[in-house]
This record gives sequence, structure tokens and C-alpha cells, in this order.
Amino acid sequence: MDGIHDLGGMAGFGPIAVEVDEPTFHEPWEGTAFALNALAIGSLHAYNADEYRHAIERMDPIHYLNARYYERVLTGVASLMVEKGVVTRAELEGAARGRFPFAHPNAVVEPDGREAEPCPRFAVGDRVRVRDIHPAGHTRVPRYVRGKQGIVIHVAPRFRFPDASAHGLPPRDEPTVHVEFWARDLWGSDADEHDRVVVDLWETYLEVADGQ
Amino acid sequence: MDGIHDLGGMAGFGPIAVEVDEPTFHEPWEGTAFALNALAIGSLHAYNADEYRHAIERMDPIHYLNARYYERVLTGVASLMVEKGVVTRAELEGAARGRFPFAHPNAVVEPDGREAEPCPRFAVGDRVRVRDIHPAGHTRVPRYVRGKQGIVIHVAPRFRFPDASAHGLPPRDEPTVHVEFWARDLWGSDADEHDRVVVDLWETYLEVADGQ
Amino acid sequence: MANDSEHRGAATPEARTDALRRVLERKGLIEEGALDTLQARLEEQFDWRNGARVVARAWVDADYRERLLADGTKACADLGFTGPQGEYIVVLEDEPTLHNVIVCTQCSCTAWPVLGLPPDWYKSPAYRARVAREPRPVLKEMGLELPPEVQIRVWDTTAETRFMVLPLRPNGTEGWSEEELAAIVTRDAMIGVALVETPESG
Amino acid sequence: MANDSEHRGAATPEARTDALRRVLERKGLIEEGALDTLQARLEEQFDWRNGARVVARAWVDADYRERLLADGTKACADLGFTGPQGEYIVVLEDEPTLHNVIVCTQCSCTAWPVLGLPPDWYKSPAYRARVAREPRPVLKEMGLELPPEVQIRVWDTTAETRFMVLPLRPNGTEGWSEEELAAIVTRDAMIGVALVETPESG
Repeated sequence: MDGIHDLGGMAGFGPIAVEVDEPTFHEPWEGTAFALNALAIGSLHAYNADEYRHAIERMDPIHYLNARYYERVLTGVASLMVEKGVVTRAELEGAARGRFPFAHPNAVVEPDGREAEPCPRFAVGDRVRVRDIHPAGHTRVPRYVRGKQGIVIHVAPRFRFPDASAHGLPPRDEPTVHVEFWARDLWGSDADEHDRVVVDLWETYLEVADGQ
Repeated sequence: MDGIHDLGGMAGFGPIAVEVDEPTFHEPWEGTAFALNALAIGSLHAYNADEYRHAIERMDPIHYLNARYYERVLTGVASLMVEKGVVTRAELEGAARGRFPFAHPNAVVEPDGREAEPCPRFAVGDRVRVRDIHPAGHTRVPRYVRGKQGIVIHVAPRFRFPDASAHGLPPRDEPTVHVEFWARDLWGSDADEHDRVVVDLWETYLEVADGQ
Repeated sequence: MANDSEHRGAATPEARTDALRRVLERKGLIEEGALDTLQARLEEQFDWRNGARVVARAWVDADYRERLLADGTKACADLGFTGPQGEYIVVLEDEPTLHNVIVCTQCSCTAWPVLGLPPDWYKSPAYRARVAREPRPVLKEMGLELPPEVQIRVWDTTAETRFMVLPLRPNGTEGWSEEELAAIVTRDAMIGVALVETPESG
Repeated sequence: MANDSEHRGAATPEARTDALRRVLERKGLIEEGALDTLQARLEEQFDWRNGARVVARAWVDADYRERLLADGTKACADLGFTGPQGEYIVVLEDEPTLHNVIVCTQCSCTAWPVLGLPPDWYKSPAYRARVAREPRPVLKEMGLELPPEVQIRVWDTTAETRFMVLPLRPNGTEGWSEEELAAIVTRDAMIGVALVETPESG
């Protein structure tokens, strides 16, 4: 989904606030929220990591930007626990003695009909174009590279395709490739002419570039 | 700037909240904020409408999404009044007896070197491509049409080019054209195949489409 | 994280508005009563009922309709409706199989002299973000379920053109007076999120 | 406008976290003390000082360095650093004219076993939004002004690869022990927003 989480390149944020000698957790509940997620994924198998990332993406944009990291973690865990039927909203709001903001509902996502290829489709040096897709559900292809061309500089192992995995669709493992883009191709002439951005992309997101 | 204001197509907002029998202003201060802006532009000539729109765009994204419309109006007016030297932050915060959140500072924008053309460059029926630009300053070309192709369906009169006007650069009037895009070209195959989106674009944003 | 809304310790929008007004008054930049006079004048000038009169006139007067579609600015001015945000008005004609809907995805530009100052939902991030991309579900959510054969054209107010929808005249209004027709036209219909309905059809 | 943060009347994140924990405990899904044990184990496992040891080893051991750059996952595992978010580690080698910097624009993915749980600024919308687009001003703002001849490569952690920067070994550290070197490596340097400095250079 083209959501608020897809922040790469968004202008208008002010300076980056850096805290000196920052602790791992600012308050004990942050560590608890972190451990709850690890428990839910690792021990309870209540959901997978792609569903978890997408649950956070489905937070209302106002809530998403207002919340710091561990409140986003908490909201992702709690939303999925409700959606999976492990707990109910009423139970959580009763125990919290107050309103418990959850993520917006999941979109209905259909399988893309693709199958895993036996061999990697791309090799180092290939010139590729990122498909200009706008899925309603989870995706890991940032808006800022869609439609752009770059060069494959590394082929990583197969990993589960998140657009399917986040929606309970038949799982498919495929290689991801590190694609290098010129900053100017992404951000226009204001960008430094020598700077580059590397994005790690599943093969499904890519097609052979023009004129190849 | 590719800011939070450029909302077209962003997913993740929930239902649209419609208020029955909504008044023009919910509280008297909203009408005051509205009138203050009209006064500042129309009578005081403190700034122009492009500077005003851009001042609102420069609000911190968190503030922007949290604020309702007239708080955004107020923040735009107040930020420009401070930036133009009409009032000071200290005066406003003293009078408000509290913190007064302003927009983030303006980017430094250079003239684009273009000149107004004597005749409109495009005519009804022309196939055009929107330039894939990402200016640091004000622009009125939404991200969702950049790089996309459409058809000119109407040529409007000349209006001041906002990317210059919002930054005190030499003014230039040029026609805007109404460009019609297929929804599927913008949003992919999830969009209705018959739906279209029309965007009103200054000529500078456009180039002749491929293969013309 | 510097510039948040009042919930992080800023003065309320009301206090800030009042502060700005008072500082400008103190500097002699606002004359006694000028702001109230201006506000009253603008509120009177920007009234969506003006647009309803334009629509009704176009429904009863084929010549006016033609002029309205050819030059919306002039045709609106002929009825006395001019002013800021009405400098260049383009009227969008609904057809049985074509439905127009207006948005301003980047701010909240609206043809004030004929549509008035728009409601909160029109200015909300949710409407601005969603209607350009998924107009059919948005309209349905707002109570307007269009048959699948009706195509949708979304108009994004990204420059200085200000749009107004000329909705379909509802069945059963044959012989109605211009005034009677104006009374059933709504702002929502001129934005394109509703159809005009008669008391019977509605 | 339904789903806001606590400032619009929601329970605090602390109360919500506690509520979730208690409801899960009540259902028997969390065993007595299991959460505390898990948290303690993860906090111990995810320590950026692990990464500092990897860097120091690579600086003193050319063979290890080569293996680290060829297969980061295995070379980190050789020092005992494995676990969630460390399944596939790629190490990015800084050069005198090439500077690497890491971000996760879509969430906050990080190589936990070697970089630890990242700081708030790394997870902030400002860093995620800005560094992919304007790395040079961002680095300068954070105290790292790179000479113009140094090219920047930004790595966006959009899939399952987890990155770690192998920074340049600072001048003046010839003959230092692996332990002494590990002590000057910082998490910020392994993310790429700082250089490694000696007490003299810093």
C-alpha cells in the first residue's frame, strides 16, 4: 500500500533529533512491547514478520507519525492479536481502562498468479526497471524507485515474497537483488551527481530495462 | 517539495468523516483566521497566494496531519508574517502566552531559466508526459502523475507559475492545461479500467510524450 | 519533532489566532472593526446557494447552459457570482454515463463564489488522498453508489482553474420553476459526491 | 480520524502494553516470567558492541576481512553473532572516496545481532525520509561533513538483507590491539552517520 510508512524522500521533516546516551528502552513498557512481539512471532506463531510489518503500516497516518517506535510495535502486535482472534478488542480495552487504537483493516489481496522461478532471473550487471505497481496490500517496493532503472550489483538468497506472505497467500520464495540507482534518476537534478542509492528488491518487482 | 500535503493516492486513511449540517466555522477563531489571511493577501499585500500555500506545505508533517483546516490556515499566515518581518515570534508567543508552532523554513530555490512562451505550447489532443521533477521548493505537480502520459483536453488561460512565485523569483505567466490520465496508468490494474483523472498543469511541468 | 500541535504544549489555535490579531492591531495594521467587516463580507459572498442558482438556471435555459459550459466564469458572473477563487471557473457536465467529481489533493482549492467555503470532509486528508485513487468506493461510502456503466472522471484542482459540477437534472422535475429547482441542488452534488434528488426520489 | 494517539483520549502506550500482557497471561499464553526472560535474552543478544568486535577483527586480520566482505553472515557467526534479523548480513566496505550509509525507509529493519536495537533517530520519520534523498546534508547535520570528492552510497533495507558498514580504520591506530580498536568503533559508524575516530582525532 502507498502508505505513510513509505517515507523515503518525503520532504518537510525538520532536523533529526539525536539523543545523547540514549538507553535501549526509555521506559520499561517499551521492552515489554518488544518482547511481546518476539513471543508472538517466535513462540506463539500468532503471525509472521510480514503480517507484523503490514499491521504497523495499516496504522492511521496521524497515529503512525505521532507514535514513537515502540508504540508502533505495540499497535502492530495488538492489532494482529485481535485480528487473529487471540484476544478481543473488548478484553484489551477493558484491561487498559481506555481506548486502544488499532490499525485499519487489511485490504483483500488476490494471488498474483506468479510462480517461483527455478533459477534467479537477474544477474549482477543486469539493467532492470522497477515495475510501477501500487498494490492495495503489503509491498516492499518503495514508491521512490517505481518506474526507475538501475543496475543489479548483488543477488541475495531467496526469501519469502512479502506481498503474498503478509496476506496469508500461498508462500513463494524468490531471490532479492540489490539494485543501484543514481540519486539523480530518483530525485532529479538537485541530487548530487555522484551519489547512489541501493534498494533490495524481490524479483517480482523488477523487469528487464528498456533497450536490453 | 514532496511533502505531506501531496496526498493524492496515499492509502491508509480510514473512512471520510462527514458532519451533518456542518457550520461554515466551528468556532469564531476559525472565521478570524480565514479573514486574517484574506486581509494579509488582499489588503496588506504581505505575501501572495503561492507563498501562502507553500507556507502550509512547510508545516511539520505531524502538525499538518493533526491540524484541521483553519489551524493550517492560521499557521500559514503566522509563519509568513514572521518570515516577512511583519511580526516577531516573540510578539506572537508573548501574546498567545504559549508556544506558537510555525512552518519549517523555506528552501533556497534558484530560477529555472525558462521564459514564458508567446503562444501556448500544447493544444487539445496533444499527448504529453509529465516531467519527473522533485523540486525542493513549492510545486503544483502532484507526485502521482510525474512521469505519466496523458492527453490535453483543455487549455486554460495564463496564470502565474507557482514554483517561481512562491519563492519571490521573477514572475512568469504561462497557460495551464487540463491533462486527462487513465486511472490505470496512475494506480495500476486495481483501478477501474474506465475511470479517468484530470490534472491541471502548468506547461513547464510537461513535455511532448514519447513517439510523438 | 519540534513543530507539533497544541497537544504537545502549544497554545490553542484560538489563543494563537487571537494573538496574531492583537499583535497586528497593536501595530496599526488592522483598523478597528475591519476584520469583522471583511469576514462578514466574505461569508456572504461565498455561498454554495449561488452555485445552486447557476445549476437551476442551466437546467431551465438551454442558451445559458451552453454559455455556462463554454465560459463558466462569465456565465457565473452574469448571475453576479465573482470574486477570489472564482477567477477561472470551468463547469463539468454530468452525463448519464459520465460522473464528475472534484478534489484538491494538494490543499483545498474550491470555487468559493459558487461552491462556498467547503466542508471539513472536503479538506480532510482522507478525502484528498482517497478520491483521486478509488473514487467509486469513496462515493459509495458517502452514499452514492454509481452503476458500473457510469464512468468516473476525477478533477484535481492543482492549478488556478476552479471546477463546479453541473449535475443531472432529476426525473420528475419537468415543469418546475428555476427557484424550485435551485432549492433541491446541494453543494455535495456540485462537488460530485451526490446526485440531485427530488423529495420523492430522495 | 478514528485512530489517534493517546492525546485524543486513548489509554497510554504503557497501559495498553500492560493490558495486552495481562490478557495474554490470563489466557495462559505467557508463562510466569517468560516475557522477562525473553526480553533479557534479546537485550543481551542484540548488542552493537558485537559489531564493533567484527570491525576490529576485520581491521587486524586481512583474511577475516576478506571472508567478512564475501559472506558477512558467516563471518559474524564465526564470532558468535547470529539470530533474528541477522539471517543474511552484507557488510559494506567504506573506501577513501566511497562512504556507505544505511537506512530502512519503510520501517526500521536493522542487523540486530551486530548493530543492536537501533536508536530513536534511526527509527524516526525524519531520518528515514531524508537520508535516502539528501544524505550529504543529513550527515553534515549529524556532525559528519564529507569532502565533496567522497561519493555516498545509501543502502535502503527494503528486503531481508541486513547491512553493516565496515568503516575506515582511522589513522594513528597502527599497532593497536583488536580490543583497543573495538573500543573506538561506534554504532553510528557502523550505520554510516559517523567516522571512527581516535581520542586524539575526535
